[in-house]
Amino acid sequence: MKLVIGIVRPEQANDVLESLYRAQVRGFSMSRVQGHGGELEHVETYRGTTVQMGLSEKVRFEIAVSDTFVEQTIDALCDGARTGEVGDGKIFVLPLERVVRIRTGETDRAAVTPVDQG
Amino acid sequence: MKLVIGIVRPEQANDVLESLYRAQVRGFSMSRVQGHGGELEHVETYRGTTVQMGLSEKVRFEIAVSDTFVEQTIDALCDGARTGEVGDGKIFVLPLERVVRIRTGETDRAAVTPVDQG
Amino acid sequence: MKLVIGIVRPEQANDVLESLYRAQVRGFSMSRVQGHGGELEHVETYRGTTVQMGLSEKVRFEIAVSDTFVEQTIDALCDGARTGEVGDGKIFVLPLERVVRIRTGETDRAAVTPVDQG
Amino acid sequence: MLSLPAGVNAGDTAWMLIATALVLMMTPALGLFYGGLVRSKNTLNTFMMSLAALGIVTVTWALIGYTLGFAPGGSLIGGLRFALLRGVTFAPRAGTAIPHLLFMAFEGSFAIITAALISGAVVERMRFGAFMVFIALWSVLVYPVLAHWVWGGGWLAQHGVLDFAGGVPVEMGSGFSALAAAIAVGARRDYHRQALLPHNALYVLLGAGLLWFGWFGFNGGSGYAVNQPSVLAFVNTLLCPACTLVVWFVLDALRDRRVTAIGAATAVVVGCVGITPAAGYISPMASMLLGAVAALPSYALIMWRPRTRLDESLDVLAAHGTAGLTGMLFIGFFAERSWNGIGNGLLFGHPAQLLWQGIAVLAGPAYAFIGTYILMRLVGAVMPLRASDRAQAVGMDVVEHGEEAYTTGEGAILVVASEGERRDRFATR
Amino acid sequence: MLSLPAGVNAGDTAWMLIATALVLMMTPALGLFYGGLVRSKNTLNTFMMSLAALGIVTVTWALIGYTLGFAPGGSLIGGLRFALLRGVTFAPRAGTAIPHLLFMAFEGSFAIITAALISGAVVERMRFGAFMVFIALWSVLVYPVLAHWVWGGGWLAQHGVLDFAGGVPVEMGSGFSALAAAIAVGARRDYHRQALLPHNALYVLLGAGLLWFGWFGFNGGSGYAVNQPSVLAFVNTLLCPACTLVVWFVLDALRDRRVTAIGAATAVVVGCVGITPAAGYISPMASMLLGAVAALPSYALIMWRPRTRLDESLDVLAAHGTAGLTGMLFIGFFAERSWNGIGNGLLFGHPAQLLWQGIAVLAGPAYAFIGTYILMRLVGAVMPLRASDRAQAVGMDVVEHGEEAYTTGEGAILVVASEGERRDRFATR
Amino acid sequence: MLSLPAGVNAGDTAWMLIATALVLMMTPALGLFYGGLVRSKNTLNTFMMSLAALGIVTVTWALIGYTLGFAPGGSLIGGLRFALLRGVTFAPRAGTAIPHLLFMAFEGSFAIITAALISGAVVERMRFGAFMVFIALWSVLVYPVLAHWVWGGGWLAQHGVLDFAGGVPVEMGSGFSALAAAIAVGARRDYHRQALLPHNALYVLLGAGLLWFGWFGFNGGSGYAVNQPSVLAFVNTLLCPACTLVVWFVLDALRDRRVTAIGAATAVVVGCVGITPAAGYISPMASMLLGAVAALPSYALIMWRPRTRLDESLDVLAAHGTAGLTGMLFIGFFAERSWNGIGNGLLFGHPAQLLWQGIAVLAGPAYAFIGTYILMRLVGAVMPLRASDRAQAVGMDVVEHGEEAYTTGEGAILVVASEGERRDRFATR
Ligand SMILES: Nc1ncnc2c1ncn2[C@@H]1O[C@H](COP(=O)(O)OP(=O)(O)O)[C@@H](O)[C@H]1O
Ligand SMILES: Nc1ncnc2c1ncn2[C@@H]1O[C@H](COP(=O)(O)OP(=O)(O)O)[C@@H](O)[C@H]1O
Ligand SMILES: Nc1ncnc2c1ncn2[C@@H]1O[C@H](COP(=O)(O)OP(=O)(O)O)[C@@H](O)[C@H]1O
Repeated sequence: MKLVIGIVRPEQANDVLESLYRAQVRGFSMSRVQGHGGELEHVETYRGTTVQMGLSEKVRFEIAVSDTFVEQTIDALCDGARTGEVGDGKIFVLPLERVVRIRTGETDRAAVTPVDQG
Repeated sequence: MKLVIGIVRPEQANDVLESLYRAQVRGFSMSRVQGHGGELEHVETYRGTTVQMGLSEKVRFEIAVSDTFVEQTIDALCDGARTGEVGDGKIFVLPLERVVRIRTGETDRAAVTPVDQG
Repeated sequence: MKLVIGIVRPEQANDVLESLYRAQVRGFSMSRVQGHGGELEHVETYRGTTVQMGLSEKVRFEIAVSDTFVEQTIDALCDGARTGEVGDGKIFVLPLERVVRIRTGETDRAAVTPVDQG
Repeated sequence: MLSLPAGVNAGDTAWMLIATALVLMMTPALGLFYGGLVRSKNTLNTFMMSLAALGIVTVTWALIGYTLGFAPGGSLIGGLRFALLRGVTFAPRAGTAIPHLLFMAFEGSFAIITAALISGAVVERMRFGAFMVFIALWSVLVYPVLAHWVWGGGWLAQHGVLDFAGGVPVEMGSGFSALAAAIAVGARRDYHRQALLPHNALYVLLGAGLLWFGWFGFNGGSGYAVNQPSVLAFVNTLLCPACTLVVWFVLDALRDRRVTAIGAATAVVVGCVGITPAAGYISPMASMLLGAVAALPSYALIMWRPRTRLDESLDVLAAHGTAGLTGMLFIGFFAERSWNGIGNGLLFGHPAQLLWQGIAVLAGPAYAFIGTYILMRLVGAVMPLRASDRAQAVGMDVVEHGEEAYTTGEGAILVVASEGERRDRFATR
Repeated sequence: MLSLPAGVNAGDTAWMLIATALVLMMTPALGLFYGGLVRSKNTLNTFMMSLAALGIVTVTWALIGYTLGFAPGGSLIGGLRFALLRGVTFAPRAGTAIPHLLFMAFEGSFAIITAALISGAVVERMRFGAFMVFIALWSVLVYPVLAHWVWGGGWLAQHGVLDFAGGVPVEMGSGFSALAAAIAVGARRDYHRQALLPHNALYVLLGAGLLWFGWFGFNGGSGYAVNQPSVLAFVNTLLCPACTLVVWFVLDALRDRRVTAIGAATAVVVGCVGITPAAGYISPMASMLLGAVAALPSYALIMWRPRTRLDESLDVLAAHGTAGLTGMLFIGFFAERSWNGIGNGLLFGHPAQLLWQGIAVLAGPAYAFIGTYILMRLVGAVMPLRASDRAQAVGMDVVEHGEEAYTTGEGAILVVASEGERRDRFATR
Repeated sequence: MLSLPAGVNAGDTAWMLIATALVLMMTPALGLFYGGLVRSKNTLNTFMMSLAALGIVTVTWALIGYTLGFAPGGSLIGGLRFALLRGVTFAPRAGTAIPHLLFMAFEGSFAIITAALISGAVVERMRFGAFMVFIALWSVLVYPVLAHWVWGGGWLAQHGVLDFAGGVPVEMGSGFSALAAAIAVGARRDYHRQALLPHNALYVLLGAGLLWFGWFGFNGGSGYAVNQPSVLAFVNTLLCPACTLVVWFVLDALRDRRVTAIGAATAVVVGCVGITPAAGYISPMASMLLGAVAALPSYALIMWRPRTRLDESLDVLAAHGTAGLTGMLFIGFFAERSWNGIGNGLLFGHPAQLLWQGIAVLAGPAYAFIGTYILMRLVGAVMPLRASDRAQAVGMDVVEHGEEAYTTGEGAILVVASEGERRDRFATR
């Protein structure tokens, strides 16, 4: 199993959500981060203080998937997040030893498949 | 050593903190995330705009532990976080190659054991 | 490749940013977390409710680097973050299997080297 | 025909217009104050309780509340002569030189904020529908009675009880009703299990600032005119809370060597409450003393209450009930005819005043407490008063209003129901 | 020499001073209200549109707007006698007992907020420079014309159209201008693609509370005096929105079994708008009815509009245009001479009033819509009206103002240009 | 006995009541304005400095400050006749037709906000206790002296210096005291090492809006009556800041092709400050010119100061000192007897006025600067003025007040000390 981390533009977040959904990725966690990379820095001025903003807002997805799902998860992330301009973000794939579903104590594959209530 | 990531309900956060404390887990980091899984989505309305909220607030724990501590950390997380309803959250265990305590430069086991000032 | 996670004091964040920059680390993501460790807890009072604040504000860096870069990244983090008092934070090094640059689809080494627009 | 009828004074009316507006502004200010004191998942619900008071109590007041409080009637309650605002027009309200219509609105603004104040006792768990029903009833059955007693010619007024701007109906009325409401509704799920902290102390500070601003109309307008009592009340509304603030700083510093912001905001309210009944009756120097004195019981109660099982969440009893009581009794000692033109307190040779002030601080709270408790039980018999534990965990904003105070819009899926097209998940292209 | 000239009444002037201040406070309050309704990346830009109106429209008003609206002239537009405030001094404005200078300022405060209101239609995408040029022109070419028609002796006034505090120029003026502006500028990039939610509903609630507070000056001051219409207008400004609020609660509950906070804030505005034209003309009970009635079309429009392709983002048309229209027509039915001293509506035997109110609600919107549309096209011919999709994605605050509403300062590199020394990246020692 | 004594005018008194309330509201508004300009970890502390001024300065003012400023005395300082408010009652204050008590409160509200303004120079590092001691002394030893010079019959008044609403005591008084305070306290630990950015620009904008609102009472009330100067001052308080705002937009656009929100909020304050001394003395058109002119030096100073080593953190000198100075000198040129009934400036044939205005803008700042510097050194001799670097890093809110502005309650362990039971860590069941 792998933990896939995707860092994307906030304005693409909803597109990513949608493409994850289309790719049958049904469980993930998301948070706001600030990223630094090759992007042009914008200048801000507050009264006499001028600053260059070295960080841009990004959204970070954290997705535990079974090994067979890795490719399509990566594709889904790229699909939703790509605009073609510098700053689109990165995907990291980490080895994942174990997953536990807190509610039931199930582990691994079973734990990453959500029940469907909706 | 392992990095244990626990994603739990915000309203259980304090219970989790307590059960971690009881389990002698004395170092961790915590942040707010938004999660998607099997939970029922609630509907919100802002003037004429009705939306289904596909994400729920969660709290994410990140805990570096030595290998012998993994089980009791997982148990503590489950203990504090379980309500039995869909949405209780997940635990991920990742391999961790190295830990450094910034203050002293100590690594690994020594680095994850906090000094006691209190 | 490795994923280096550094947890530091917020008031040191800008020093860390600078020392990362000096160390030629040009890509990373950053977020706010709350940490618990050996730090003294401060007491807060809101009307008649007195609480001990078990968590301190921290800033979390997440940096994907190629193996040869790990040492200097750790050094840079320590350099910028160390004050010598309890609470300076931790560094975690995780194995990283794969990196993808969303914009181009490049992977691994190529993906962690930012283009320079500035 | 357009100018005001004989007996109406333009200067008085101008001042009462703005004073009324100021008091009406206090209810949203209270929403902000309370909204900052609760957790972020309940902040809209908390503000909405104040806004609901503005809507609902205005309506009940115009229909029936005003007449029960202020129409000629018995010594316990007013008659029905002004029901549906019949006869409430431009002619001066008896005893004043302002239009009856304006007098009604000014008094209405007091009823509104008093109802809103009670919400502080039950935030973060009382169901919104039940709260609305409760304040509708309360504004008809409790507030007008108290107002009648002191201002509408009721028994306390007949015995010369002095209450300038609402020690009995507004301050003790809300404070002791809050106590009853907290008991009837019960504690929050997490009370004593977790620290329930203010999510935005800036709102609390700004709210307190705006409340103080409004209080100049509240007390300053309670002379119904531009006259000596108004000017005195106005200036005392500056001096008294300032002293409370300074004494609160000292108390905080003695306790913990630090002064708190939430404490300071609370002190402003306590000081304003303390001077409310006494504003037009005591000298400026006495009002400064009152400010200092009023801090003590409220401070003590605020420190002690959270250690009890009583989850009177935002301490309405301490901030309003106790401080209002202190102010009422203080009149009994310090009322000074040379300042107020009406009567003296014990220190100036008239001990009977203190006696009757003492009776008022027993009778008012008793009625407020019992009336509120009965009403809450009645409402509770018809519909649940409390949100479920699950709902409290999720938060009242989402559960009761289907909204969040602070949203980013991420993960929100547009539902466009009526056009038959249900948006695909998360986004559309 | 310092006291006011003959014919000026001190009580009236005192009231008009504070009423003017209250109305001026409404524009920042609107900035807060609108600023909460947009996403956090656009909130400064949204507030700035209101602040820009305070700057720009004040200047255009003093230079030329006031004279076009209120100097003697034709039946379509005023003359130039008061251009650059010539002759606008302490002597009473004709028909009032307040200084002409103060009258000018009071009317100016109306022009300012009306211009600011239009911004609600174009937030989150209109370029700031273009908006500033637009409101400069609009405040000269559209608003004064509408004001002249009903208050400056124009054709609607000549035919006895009743509009107490701005149904035509302010409410329908802003509402239908907003419609035209939204059409001219086009929808936001993300409209119908994503949920565009209010980033801070507390700001919205507090903003609504402050707007209501200001509205007491807005309507209460529109009698230009402390007289019967002022008192009536003032009290109706309490009663009517309270009823709107209650009815809105009911409508929300019928739709979804929950009442919403954004809805309640909207209801306050709708109720205040509804009573605006009618405030001094109808009885208190009629104003309560109006509050209930006015809720319906606005509620319906607010629910329906987001399903259309029209991105009139903050529903200025529904909250102001529609509710103002309802109020204008309501006068035609419920105006009551025994309350207003001027004229009756259809229900009291004067059907012609309804006819002319009907003409006003056609003519006013038509001029506002067409005038705005033409002006927008003109401005658009000279400079782009819309920010690029990329700029909208980044947010108007950064792109148009080089600022963020909420910053932590992390990652901000000091640039100390002038001393030649460019700070090393991220920090310095 | 209840009505006002002979010589007191009801209309004047009504207006002065509300004007006083408006000025008192400005201090919390300033807390919001300043609170938004600092980092989130210092925002409560910043607001608390304003609130402390409301508490402390009110008390010192009543006890001793007022008499030193306004009792008959020498040409440098007033006497003690009104100490402890002796003899300050309902009878009209000499030279006015309002009760002496109200006059005292109105002037007190000026002293309060002036003290609060100085905090802008020392936020984010001055210890709270030291600040409280400082303003207590400052409000007795500095402010009353400056007030006496221009309004209490002191030497500047004797020489005909014109200062309508506080160019010398309030604006230059705070601005140059701020300069001295910043020098005495020293720069923030992170000054020039990091970007210290406003954490909530919305608070800044709303704060500026509320300040402007309050300023209508500040300037409009400084005629102590409803008279020509009041009306003129009121209208100029609209026109002048509007022009400053527009010019600031232009300056911003010239510098960076974008206009900033923090800049706009600053411009509002600068414009209000600029007109403060001149409000009742110059024509409306001159006030528009003043608005434009006053923008320039303040803008330049605000751009330049952060490049120096002087950490006068929130630019009180530029916003108040400089703009107040500009306004004072402007009177020397543009005072116009046909508008103010008192005197002319150089352009209208009276060059001596300019001379004395020039002397005032030297003497006032000199006294404020020196007095403040000495007081700060004295306080600093008794207790440390600055928080340690560690405390600054953690934030003044936690260190000085034991609170955070924005909390979630997570990780907060309830301490229930008094009942002997110390809660187990983090939670309880
Ligand atoms: N080495 C890295 N480690 C962690 N996050 C990174 C790294 N490099 C880039 N990122 C994240 O990806 C975002 C986009 O990277 P950037 O280099 O700007 O653009 P691109 O990927 O299009 O070349 C950054 O803002 C940052 O959040
Ligand atoms: N595959 C996953 N990867 C990362 N986080 C997940 C994953 N699945 C679930 N989560 C997190 O766990 C939370 C709870 O999951 P959910 O499926 O709703 O409930 P349960 O675990 O009780 O079945 C989610 O809101 C999300 O934050
Ligand atoms: N085992 C751990 N797992 C994850 N984060 C930790 C762990 N131990 C400490 N931390 C993080 O590091 C921070 C500093 O740790 P602490 O023990 O207080 O100080 P020090 O590292 O100087 O001994 C904590 O606040 C927490 O955020």
